[in-house]
Amino acid sequence: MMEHLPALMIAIPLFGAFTAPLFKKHYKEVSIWAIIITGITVVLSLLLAKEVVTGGIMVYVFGADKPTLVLPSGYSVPIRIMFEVDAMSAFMAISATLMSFIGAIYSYSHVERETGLEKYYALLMLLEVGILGMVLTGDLFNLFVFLEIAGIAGSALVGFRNYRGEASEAGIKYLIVSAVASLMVLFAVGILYGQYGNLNLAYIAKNVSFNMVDMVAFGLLFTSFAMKCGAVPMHYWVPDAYTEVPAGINPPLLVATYASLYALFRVSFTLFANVVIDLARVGWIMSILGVLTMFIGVTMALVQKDVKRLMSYHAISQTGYMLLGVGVGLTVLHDPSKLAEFGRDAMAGGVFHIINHIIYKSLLLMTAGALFYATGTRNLNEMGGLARKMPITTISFMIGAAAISGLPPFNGFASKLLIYETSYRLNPLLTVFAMVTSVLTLASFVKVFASAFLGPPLEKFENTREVPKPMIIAMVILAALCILFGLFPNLVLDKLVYPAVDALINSAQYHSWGGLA
Amino acid sequence: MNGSIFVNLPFIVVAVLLALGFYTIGFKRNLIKVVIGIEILEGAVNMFIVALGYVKGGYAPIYTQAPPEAAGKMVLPTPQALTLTSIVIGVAVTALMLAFAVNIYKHYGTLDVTKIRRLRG
Amino acid sequence: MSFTLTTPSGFWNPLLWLIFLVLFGIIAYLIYSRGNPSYKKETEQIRPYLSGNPEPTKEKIQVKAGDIYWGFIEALKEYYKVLQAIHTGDMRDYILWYLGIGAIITFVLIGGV
Amino acid sequence: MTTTIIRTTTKILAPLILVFGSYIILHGHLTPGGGFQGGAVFASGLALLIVANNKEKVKELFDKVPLTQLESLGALGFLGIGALGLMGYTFLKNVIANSGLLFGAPTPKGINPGYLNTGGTLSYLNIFVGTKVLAGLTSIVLIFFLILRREKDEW
Repeated sequence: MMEHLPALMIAIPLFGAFTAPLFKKHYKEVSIWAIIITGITVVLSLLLAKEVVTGGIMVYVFGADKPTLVLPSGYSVPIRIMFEVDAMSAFMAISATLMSFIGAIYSYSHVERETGLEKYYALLMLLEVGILGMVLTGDLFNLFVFLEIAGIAGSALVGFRNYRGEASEAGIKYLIVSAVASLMVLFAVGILYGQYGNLNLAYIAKNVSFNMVDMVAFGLLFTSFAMKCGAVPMHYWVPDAYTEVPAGINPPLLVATYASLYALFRVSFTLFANVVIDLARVGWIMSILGVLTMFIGVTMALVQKDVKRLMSYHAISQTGYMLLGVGVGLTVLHDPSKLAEFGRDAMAGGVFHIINHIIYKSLLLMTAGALFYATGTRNLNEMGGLARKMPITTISFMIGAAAISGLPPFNGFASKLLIYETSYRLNPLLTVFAMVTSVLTLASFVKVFASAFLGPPLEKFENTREVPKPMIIAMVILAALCILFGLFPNLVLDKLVYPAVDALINSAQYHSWGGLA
Repeated sequence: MNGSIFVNLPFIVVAVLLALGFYTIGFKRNLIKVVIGIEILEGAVNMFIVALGYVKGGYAPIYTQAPPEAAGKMVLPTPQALTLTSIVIGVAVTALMLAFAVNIYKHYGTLDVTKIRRLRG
Repeated sequence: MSFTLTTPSGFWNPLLWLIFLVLFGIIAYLIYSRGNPSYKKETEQIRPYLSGNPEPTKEKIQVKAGDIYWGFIEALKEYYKVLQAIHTGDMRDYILWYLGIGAIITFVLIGGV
Repeated sequence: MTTTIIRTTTKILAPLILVFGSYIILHGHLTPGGGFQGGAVFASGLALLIVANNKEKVKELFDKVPLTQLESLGALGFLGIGALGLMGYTFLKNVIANSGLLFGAPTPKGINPGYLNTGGTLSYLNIFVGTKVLAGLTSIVLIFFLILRREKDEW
């Protein structure tokens, strides 16, 4: 059964998504159903990661006689759709399933006052399918399809509160951005298909010749995925979407953003890895985008008054760290001595930061959702003195804020340390920006903490009390993960992150379908 | 008239459509027109892929009652399959965008994109 | 299982960090314990003294979120003016920025620079 | 906009369109077409029926039709057929072809007049996709019809 794991990863959440509308008005039951299905996918993704880290790349060919039949007899090119799972994919799959699970638990109470929940949960699981498909697939066109599925499901969820005009506005903005980005991805896929007559990622990567048309396709793919992952200056949709989406969807939506980041890495490292001269250029583009993203994101966050919007700008800013870390690695990818010296660690920092950021930013956005649930407002100017009323939310917020600012011993510290030290080797100026960003991040979270939680208790919040149990459970799980990953960064780095980084670096392994052909 | 312009004609049309689509999205003020712009873009991309799949002298890969000379000359229908999938997705995207547009009109009373910007800054 | 994470030019060990935390906690307590012991809670001492004026209500003395870092934002007024002008919230600009950046990146990639 | 012209045309055309849609779905493995195309044709027939009737009648009619359930049924059927392949092969493997079941007759090689009883899982997949698409597209049309068809100054 183990060899069917990649297909089951898609089939089970799809099954959950399609059965959810049958529940009609039984909202409690459908929430529990979603928690069960997403819980099963967490287990599956852990199994998958174990298989991949111990046994190497896993290939799953759909519709073939056996899962590893990449080249049927008589063919020299792959003709079927296939999933190709390496350690990086498995890493992203764990993040996706975990966050969908947390989101489902949190949603149990957070959206209980809304209507149409059977569609909400169906879309939640569909979003998970989209993310999982994007990270597991080994086929360029499949990547486009799953990108669109994630985009449609995500934007429908952004516009879920259809009694708010702002939600529809954010939804259509997100949808337009993702539609244009995915159409340009399809255009680039068409360019590559026209030249190489195949859609398999590994096959194209082996044969790509880096002529001008190829580089145009690369530019389209790069920019589209950069827009979908919220790199400045194409980040405008991020605060809109993250602010208006129900807080229970924030974790999967964050992972959907980073699935695009994964696609960006996959395209740069696997599809166009053999280009020798231009790769440093690509790395520099990525690093500069990263620095811009960090700095503009955090400075915009400082002036926000809406608590979720402030945190969304921080999400942009933290994406910059990942781009910077992996960009530094990409710059020196073809220089073995520098790669061993600091490139691999830089990439480890960037990749580790993905899961760290997903955890603590989900936690923070959930605490913001809890504030909204309890007080009915997101405006920081109207809040104050909530620490005594909502102690667990306050502690979760403090842990999240410390983690995002990179304070030891929380998880943001380890990955930021790696990024600082390695980007300093490439160019000290990058590090200066990264550190200033970190300081400003801390400053703006101090502002949130001071204005929402501290201060004298306000009369209008006299009847405010702590949020319901499921929301607390979700927040506490993430807070515990923050501390765990911070105290034992080695555990995650050795088991998950360094295999993922090595999978990105050793593109030859991916190109041969894990040694199958 | 040496045929090269006819070979490239679909691609020229694709380029024109892409430019038109981006112009419509970027400079029209009506939200419905922005949606139409995305549809134009989608048409351009679909046309690009279908044009790539054209093989001179090839036959459609349908065995049912095919002419006898088609044997061995049938083309791989992947581009058509891709286009079809992208059309299916396009339907979903369009329906969702129009639903959002209806809802926005209900709440804002306008479809002017310069006025639909309560979320900014 | 080792707790030490070695980075290219340093290391991170949570146990060592904990030891230092305890150490600095002790130092902090020593400084704290040298403070004035005559301060008592639950007495008149904790009431603020505003030149004899009555204390304003809690709502009035709370610092609003928008006023925190007023100086910082005031000093960078020009920067923020540009930055907020860019964030129009107009969905057409989102696509135009994408086009511009895409053109630049593609130009750099095909070897224009 | 229910004029006599539309109503008369619908009376003649709608049954034809529905039959044509079913034909395209069922012959998806032999001729151009398949689940999505047939479902779209079928849904366009239903759309014609929707616009030719007034709002109350449409509402009354479609309250009885379980569109959501049909859509779920189509998708779940697709998944189920795909999962059949997990018995010994891989997901979506065509296990029914050449097995002798319904749609499982062996397909002759080369050019042939087209035998309906072939195709294996493909035919089943087409039917399920057709169900899903016709239900989905019809509900899209229906929702827009019900939202937009109201008096002008109601908003």
